[in-house]
Amino acid sequence: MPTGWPKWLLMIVAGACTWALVEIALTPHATRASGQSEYVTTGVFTTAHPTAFAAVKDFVNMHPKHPVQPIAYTHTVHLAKGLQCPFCHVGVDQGPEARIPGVTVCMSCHQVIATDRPEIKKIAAYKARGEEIPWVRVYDYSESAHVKFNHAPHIRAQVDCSNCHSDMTKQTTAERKVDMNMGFCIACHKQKQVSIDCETCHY
Amino acid sequence: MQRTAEQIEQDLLRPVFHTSKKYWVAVAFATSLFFAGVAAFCYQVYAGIGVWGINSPVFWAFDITNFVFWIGISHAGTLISAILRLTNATWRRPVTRCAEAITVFSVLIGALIPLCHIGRPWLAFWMIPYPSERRIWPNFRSPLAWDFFAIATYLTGSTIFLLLPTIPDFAAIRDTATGLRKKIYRVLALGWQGTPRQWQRLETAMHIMAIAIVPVAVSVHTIVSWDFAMTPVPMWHSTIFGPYFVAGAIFSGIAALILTMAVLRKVLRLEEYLRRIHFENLGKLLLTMSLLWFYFTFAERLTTWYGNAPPEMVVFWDSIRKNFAPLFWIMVFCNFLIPVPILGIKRLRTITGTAIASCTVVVGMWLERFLIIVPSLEHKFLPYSWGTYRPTWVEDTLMAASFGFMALLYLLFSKFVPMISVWEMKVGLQPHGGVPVATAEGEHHGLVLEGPLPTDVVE
Amino acid sequence: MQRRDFIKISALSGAMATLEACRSPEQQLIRFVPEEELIPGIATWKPSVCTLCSAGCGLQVRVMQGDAEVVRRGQYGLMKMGLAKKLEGNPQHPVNLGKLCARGQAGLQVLYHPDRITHPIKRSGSRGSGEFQEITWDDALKELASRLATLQSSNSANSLAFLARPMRGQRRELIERFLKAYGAPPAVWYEPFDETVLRQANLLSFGRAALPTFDLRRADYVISFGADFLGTWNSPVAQSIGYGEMRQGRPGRRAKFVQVESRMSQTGANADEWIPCRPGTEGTLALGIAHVILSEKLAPGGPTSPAGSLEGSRAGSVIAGWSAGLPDFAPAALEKQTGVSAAVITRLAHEIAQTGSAVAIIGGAPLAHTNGLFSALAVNALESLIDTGRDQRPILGFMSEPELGDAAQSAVPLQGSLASLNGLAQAALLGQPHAPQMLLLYDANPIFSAPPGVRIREAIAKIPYIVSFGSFIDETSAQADLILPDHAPLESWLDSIPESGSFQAVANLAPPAVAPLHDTRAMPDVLLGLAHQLGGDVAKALPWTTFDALLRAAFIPLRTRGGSINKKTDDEFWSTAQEQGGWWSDAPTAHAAGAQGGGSQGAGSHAGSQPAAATSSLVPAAKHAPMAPAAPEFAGTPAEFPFHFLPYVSQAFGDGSLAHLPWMQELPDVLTTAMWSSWVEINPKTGERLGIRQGDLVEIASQQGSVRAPAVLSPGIAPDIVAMPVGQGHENFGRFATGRGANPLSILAPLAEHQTGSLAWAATRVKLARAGGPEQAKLILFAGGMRGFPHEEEPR
Amino acid sequence: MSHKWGMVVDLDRCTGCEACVVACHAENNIPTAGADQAALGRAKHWIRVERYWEGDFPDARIRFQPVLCQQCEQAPCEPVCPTYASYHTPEGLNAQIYNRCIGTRFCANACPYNVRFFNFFNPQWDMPLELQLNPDVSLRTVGVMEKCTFCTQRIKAAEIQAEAEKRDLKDGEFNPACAQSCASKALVFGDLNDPNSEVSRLERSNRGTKLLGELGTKPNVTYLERGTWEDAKNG
Repeated sequence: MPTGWPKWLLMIVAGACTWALVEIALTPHATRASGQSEYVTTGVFTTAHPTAFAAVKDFVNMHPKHPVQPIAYTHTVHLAKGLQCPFCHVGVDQGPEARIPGVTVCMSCHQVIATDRPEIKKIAAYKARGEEIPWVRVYDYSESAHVKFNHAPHIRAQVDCSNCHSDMTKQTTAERKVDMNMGFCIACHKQKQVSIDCETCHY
Repeated sequence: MQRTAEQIEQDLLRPVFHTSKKYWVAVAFATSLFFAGVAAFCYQVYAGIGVWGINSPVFWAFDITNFVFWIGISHAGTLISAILRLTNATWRRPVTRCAEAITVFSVLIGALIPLCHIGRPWLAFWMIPYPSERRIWPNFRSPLAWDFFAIATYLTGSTIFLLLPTIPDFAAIRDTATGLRKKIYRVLALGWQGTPRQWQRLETAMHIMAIAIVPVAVSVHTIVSWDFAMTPVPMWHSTIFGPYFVAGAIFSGIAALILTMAVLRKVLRLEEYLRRIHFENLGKLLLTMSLLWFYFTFAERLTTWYGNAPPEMVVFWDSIRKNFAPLFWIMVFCNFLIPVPILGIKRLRTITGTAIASCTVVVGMWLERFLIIVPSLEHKFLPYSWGTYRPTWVEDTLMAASFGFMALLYLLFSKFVPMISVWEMKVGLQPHGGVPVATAEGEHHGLVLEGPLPTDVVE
Repeated sequence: MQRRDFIKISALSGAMATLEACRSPEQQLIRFVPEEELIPGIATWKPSVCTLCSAGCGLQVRVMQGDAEVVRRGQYGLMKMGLAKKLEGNPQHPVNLGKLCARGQAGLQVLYHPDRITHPIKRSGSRGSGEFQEITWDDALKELASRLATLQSSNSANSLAFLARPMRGQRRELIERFLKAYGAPPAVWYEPFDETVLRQANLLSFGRAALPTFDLRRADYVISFGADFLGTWNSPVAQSIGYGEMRQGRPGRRAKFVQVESRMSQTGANADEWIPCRPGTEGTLALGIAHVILSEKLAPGGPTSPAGSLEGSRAGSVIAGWSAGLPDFAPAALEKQTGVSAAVITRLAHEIAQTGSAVAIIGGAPLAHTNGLFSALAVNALESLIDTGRDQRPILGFMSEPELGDAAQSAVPLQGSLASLNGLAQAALLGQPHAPQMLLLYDANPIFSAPPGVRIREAIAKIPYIVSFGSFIDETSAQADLILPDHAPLESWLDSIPESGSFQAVANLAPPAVAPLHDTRAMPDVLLGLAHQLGGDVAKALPWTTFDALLRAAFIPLRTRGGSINKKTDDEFWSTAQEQGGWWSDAPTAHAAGAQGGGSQGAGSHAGSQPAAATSSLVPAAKHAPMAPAAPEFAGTPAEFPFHFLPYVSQAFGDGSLAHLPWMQELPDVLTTAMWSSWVEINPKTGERLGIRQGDLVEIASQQGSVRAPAVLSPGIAPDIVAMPVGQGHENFGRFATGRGANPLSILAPLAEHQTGSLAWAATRVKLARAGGPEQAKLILFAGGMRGFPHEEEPR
Repeated sequence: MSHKWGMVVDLDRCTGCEACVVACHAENNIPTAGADQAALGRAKHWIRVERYWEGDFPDARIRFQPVLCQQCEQAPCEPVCPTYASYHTPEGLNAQIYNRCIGTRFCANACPYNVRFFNFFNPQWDMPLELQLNPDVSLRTVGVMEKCTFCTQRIKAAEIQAEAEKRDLKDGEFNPACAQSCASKALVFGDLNDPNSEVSRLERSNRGTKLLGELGTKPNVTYLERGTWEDAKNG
């Protein structure tokens, strides 16, 4: 800034900038459409991002690669025992979403199996309190992506789960191994010669 | 009484070396305007563009009006100076630079406005054709995409066109300046030594640019007009829009140029250099454009009226008789009824006279753009969906800021570059023409001043 | 800008909340184990019943899993639960055949309304101050029970009053039984736009005290006297379905539709011919048409039909001078009175006579004059004359009543609801020996909807203890001392008995579509609980512990009635009824219908397909002396109050009980396209005369008071009429309705229909004056232009 | 055989009841603008029932005309979009891809029917109203253009269902929310490529017209003019 600028001008400038910043920082917060994971309790529901920072993260497509889960669940073990994905993730072959299993599902087996393990005890405690396990979502689309993904048709088309969720038999709690950006989807759709019409997924 | 090269250099470089208190006040004012605009824009991004007055169905209003207005202004410079250079009009010398400066800055502002007006400015880069994993390119059928390329080209072109002839002046400053300033200008001067070879190169380059910039300028405003003409909106969907807009643009451009010159003349005390003849000649040009503008407007309205298509007639009557009648008739006064007599009668075609005329024209041309956009959008085909428009403080602020930004850029520019091309003025001094370093080559490069200065310049 | 500011503020606090949330959203709220395991993303459809008006349409609720903030075990938390996402008509339902009106679909917002009362509350401030404090259900019920007990023991049980909106079904049954057993007087059923007059008229003309059902799909000519049967009157969805068919459902056969009214309603807007007529003279006009038909012996449906003959028409016999051919009703004589030219009357008569199956309908404003019953009887007489039922049965008929068990539905009283409300008010005001000591409020809001003359506000203020079961704070429940919020309809067991809209007998039934969102309890369960606590006769009269048990007891007998459910065991029947959304009898066959309709008798004796139900309300016609024509009376002198005031049921808000729903607020009015505001419709000429422009603020004053609202100049209204929609002008009804617009009911004169004592809401006279410019009025219209139908291509 | 979705609006059946309007709001998560915004002309109704007065008292008449996106084959809104957010799907719909929209609003200006709506703010619902939101339809954010989609989510659902059951779509198997709720059957939706579908049968009616047909937008929505009693009597 050249010398000789009057003080009051500098103040105006500084004021304007800071005000703008504050305004952006306070962008109306958001919750997700019901049926989705993140949920914040406030008086008003908007489609905007919670904070400017969240907006930026979304803009540059940043996601937690390996979120910490309340229960140290191990896919490795369960899959090794021959469990199939739909056993816990009910609905994956019927509709758009796959259910993330809750205490009832877990306890249906662990009533009797390995009840002495600390993690299982945690689950039992949840059940005792009549609470659900607060799993953290791993794979999710940002609100502004406007993507409508439907599991069922993909499974009918023999797309293996590992294509998008990588090999779960090698994971304990799920990790975001695959970066599900539009290029990822398009590449597969092109290769399988299925529709790459925008409205197939975006509506 | 003629001035010597030394005096010229001294006069014209003075602003670069000496800064008055007034100057800082002006800068302060312009800056505060500009930052008010920045603040307003931040607020708009935070709250949503709904803080504007736009609504359904009036989705464009002040924003696009200003966009067209500034792009229009930009046609002053480049076009004028390019044509004057090509036609070798000798009186152009003191005029060209401030004209070219206007161009660059107003294009810059014009290009910024669409970025502010879109709903999601942070995604504006999707207009740029770049390969991505999405495998989507911009839609090259869209006039907005055309706009993007046309304006980008125009901006680069006019910038080069502005900077080329300043090189020798940078060199001149470099030679007189000291310390940091010297360092800076050494860089800017690009090692200009004024060798015949360099002069020749400069000449050729300027010729090429002068020739190249004209079609670009014409195409830019034609494309801007197509933003409207390509859509089935009453009174937009017209074949006359291309030339109509170009003419209007040059019209407003010249007016802006005259105004700027009048201001510079007073502020930088250039009475000796910006003389009556310049205003008189530009005034004549302005007069021509005014008549041309009237012709186009008349033709456009007459065809609409004769065509008598119901949806168009709604807009037609609304703009000349109903809600927008006041604005419309103010526009006619500002663009035609006031300037024509002033510029037509020689006695009135004084510096003040032309300045006044230019003032009204600038206002009138802004109104013209507004009256093209809003009445049509308010009255599209289904009467049920008609609407109205009122601007909000945010839009007003942004508009004021665009003028503030223009002033700011101009002020800063005038601080770093002599607003009148020093070396070209010197060229004007040569009794038998030729460049400062006397060389025969000069003759072949049209740098030579044929004959002595016009009497009224000398007197 | 308040709304945006509000958002700003909440945005601010929200941003704070989110900052913590960003660390780990899951720690924000505990998550409950779901009560039912739904597959995410897959929608299930559950049956339900629309309770927003009396039509009783069947619903299908689209239920999907989602996260909701709920109260369980007195603790707030997140739960994955079934959420209602959309309401659609039940395709099997005989009344609405899978269709649903705008209001019905907005029922969703009643469930999720941000201003719902989420838990029982007790008045903490002075009455009406709106200060309440939270209270547990146990405490609330204990308090109420003890008060009821003391009231009973101090043998002033008959000073318990129950005020509710009229309904047909087991809720009504439950309430009446409770009161009877408790020893209290019968409940007061109040709504401003009740249909008592029409029921009375139909009883006299056709022997059925019920609303008529029209088989419009077979009609060739429809003449309607003020009945907004496509918009808000009777069973709009069923009637709209029929309307569509009568217009374009039969290739080469398109019915003509004539609407007679003084202000163009949505229905009138669809008429082929719209005939404005003086308020209150509709009946006279009808008899004028009848006169022409009778005198010129134009026998509709061909000379063979005896319907043209004078004797035999029961409906006619209740009109004085009918058998003489209505000598006093020569068209020429009616011109001045009705404002309809003799030529038109004669032409209408001839047109009607030409066509085969014609029907005359009356409803709405014509019944809301002091001579409403006469008008109704007159139109009924015309109806019976022209509705020959060329094919099978007449167009006009009556729905049969399902014979529910034990708790059989009681006949709707033929006392105008204004009269009964008046009784309550007077008792309270005069402090009579049995003045109400305790008032139970259910779904009625008389302070908003009763004319000021009733002084219900003062009356309620005098009642020592008021309990409301409402889900929302409205003008009346704001006066309550204790509020025990009911479930939203979609959260509760529902049942109702449609009165019209089909020729089948229908008994609606639906289990809760979704689990309760808030800490609320179903009103019937609360009453049953109270009965249990009170013990004695009350407990004996209501042996059931839950409402669904009561419903089951009532529905089981239907199993043997055939109809839509054919099951061996009661359990099967009960579960099927829940899946179907109720029980309905088989559609009447042409033959059966013919018998029922008694074609040759005109509409003489339409009755249900079950004789028992039909005869239940039959009274001998002869008993009633023929009715002499009566001229309408109005409150206010023409000199002082030059305009007739016509409030009308709002397209969006009904009688105002739906004004709190944002979807309804933003629904552009059908004729004026006004949103979020109320308005006054006046004729452009009148506006010109009084210097009132579109959007100006005008003041309407009657003897009772005055209201202000923006003016809408409408060509569809007579110059001497001022019309205003009911619904806005709530002083206390949630964030979306409070303080919005003006309430026309607040300036009505407490005039009643002479014979039945129901509110004559169209009998008030007013004066009109400009009170300000558009800036004060704030009229919000969706439409930019109102003229100039866009040019279209020539039909191919 | 690929589909070409179209609709027929029978102006003789339409009663102007506006059930379609509310149905659309409920199905497509259309936020209510609120009084202030509505006053500014920002109320969103993907389908609206236009009504026009004709004549004066006592001969005043009203004409109702439901207007929704006409899904033009030569849609003015499509070529003008610089980012392909507004484009033509293989099934003949004018799709609006929200996440690709940068909000130039050019399409809305180009649309002669004014059936495109802009999100001037981030839509908001006072809790718990948001629980009614349809998870099959995305929530449009600020600065994005939106419009009638013929309830494309229902089309997709039906197509996926049919694909799962290895069969073709049946006519009338599903309907957009507006047609589904229309009591008088004024709105009829279907596949115009199927000559036997009800919609193509009605489209061939001699009462058929196109709204602003002279603009050459080739709408896939056809309007059936009102009939008269006299016509019907004369057969």
